[in-house]
Amino acid sequence: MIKIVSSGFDPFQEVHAYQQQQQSLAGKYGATNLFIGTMRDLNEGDSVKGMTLEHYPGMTEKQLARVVAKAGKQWDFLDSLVVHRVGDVFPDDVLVLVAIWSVRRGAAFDASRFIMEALKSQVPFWKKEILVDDNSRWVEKNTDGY
Amino acid sequence: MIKIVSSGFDPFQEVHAYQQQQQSLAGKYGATNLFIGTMRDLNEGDSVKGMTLEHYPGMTEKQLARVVAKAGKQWDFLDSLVVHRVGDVFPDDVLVLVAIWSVRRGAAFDASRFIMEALKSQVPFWKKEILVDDNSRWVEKNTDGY
Amino acid sequence: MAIKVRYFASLKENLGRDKDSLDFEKSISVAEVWEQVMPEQAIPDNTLTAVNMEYVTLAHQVHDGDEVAFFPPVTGG
Amino acid sequence: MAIKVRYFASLKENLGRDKDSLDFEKSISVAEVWEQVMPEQAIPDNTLTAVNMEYVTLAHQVHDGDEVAFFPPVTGG
Repeated sequence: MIKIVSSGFDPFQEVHAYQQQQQSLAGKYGATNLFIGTMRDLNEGDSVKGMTLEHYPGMTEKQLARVVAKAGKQWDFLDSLVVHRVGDVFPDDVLVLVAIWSVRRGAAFDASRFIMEALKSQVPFWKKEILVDDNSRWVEKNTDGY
Repeated sequence: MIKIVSSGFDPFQEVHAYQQQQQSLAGKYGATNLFIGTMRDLNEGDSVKGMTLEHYPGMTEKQLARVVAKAGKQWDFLDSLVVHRVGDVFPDDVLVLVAIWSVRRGAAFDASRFIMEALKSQVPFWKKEILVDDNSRWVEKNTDGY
Repeated sequence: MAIKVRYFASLKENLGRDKDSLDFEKSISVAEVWEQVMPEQAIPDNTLTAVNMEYVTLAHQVHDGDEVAFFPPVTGG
Repeated sequence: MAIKVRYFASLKENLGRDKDSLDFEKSISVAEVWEQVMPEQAIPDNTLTAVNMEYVTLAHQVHDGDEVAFFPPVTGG
């Protein structure tokens, strides 16, 4: 499942609730990998007090679905959940959650990481940081995560 | 933190509670990776109805601490939590949780995976499966997760 | 033929608007769409281009009813 | 000199006991510990050996008060 949310969410509750709901998973998965991206209060040496996450509605969902489908062709997993926050966020807010359920651990690690990297380079979200002096700046580029 | 537990645990509650408690983490971590190992109801083609997890008390904790310390020398992370179940378990029970908090995502993925692989090859836990016909068998060897 | 053109993030801010409408007679490329809506400036380096929410190159031909988008490198996650 | 010897998992089940105590006069190796406690059978392939909860090789010398452990490949996680 793919969700774009405009208010705060608890990644652990999301995963727990989703897992409970997917009754066909019970007893079948041996591995779950979660990646959670959280807003820090410091970036590139500057204190950051808030951020706005812009996205391209429609294209975001379409590209996320493509990324998850690509992962599904490369690795054998049973289910996935991707949740991404948009709108105004503050330090310690969760920005993104990727969860993968699989039979064996390798696929869960690999698919989760692949989805995060692809999301960061291909899915139309943009971050604008608000610094403590109220100046704001666009984040120009995501770094490579490998 | 490293914990060996002899009764069921909810990995999401564990991580949430630990994270709340580590107040120095707030605003500082951008990445969290969780790996959760769960008991399946099928292994090597046979239906499994239960399992006993034996361990070597004392050595388990010592070797787990060493594994986490090794990961800490190779990757820069802020905190970690490892919880491993022992005793009698049933399908859908969580067996192991590894959680890593870091500034950047690469370290969280790498350290979490390293700890899982090292745990599975170096830390003295043993699994004995109880099949549906009540026969039991020791799991002989963990597979490589890469 | 009519198309919608959309801008996002820093590009939208720099241009001072988030969309344009464009009418044209023969099929044109995404690069030509930019030249029409933004004749006064070259397309910034690293600009990403999409048509109907799929990534395309600047050479991609645009058709009636298409939604063309220009935006800077993405920074989600 | 006195040491404790411990067995785990399938090895424990196959031997039918989980520990032994051993007294000896001069320093001996882990391999010799096995020979003393289990003279009737060779050490199974893949057996892991620890002294005082640290992995050691069969050549490791054992000292008074040590805890020596023999066990099969680990299968946790």
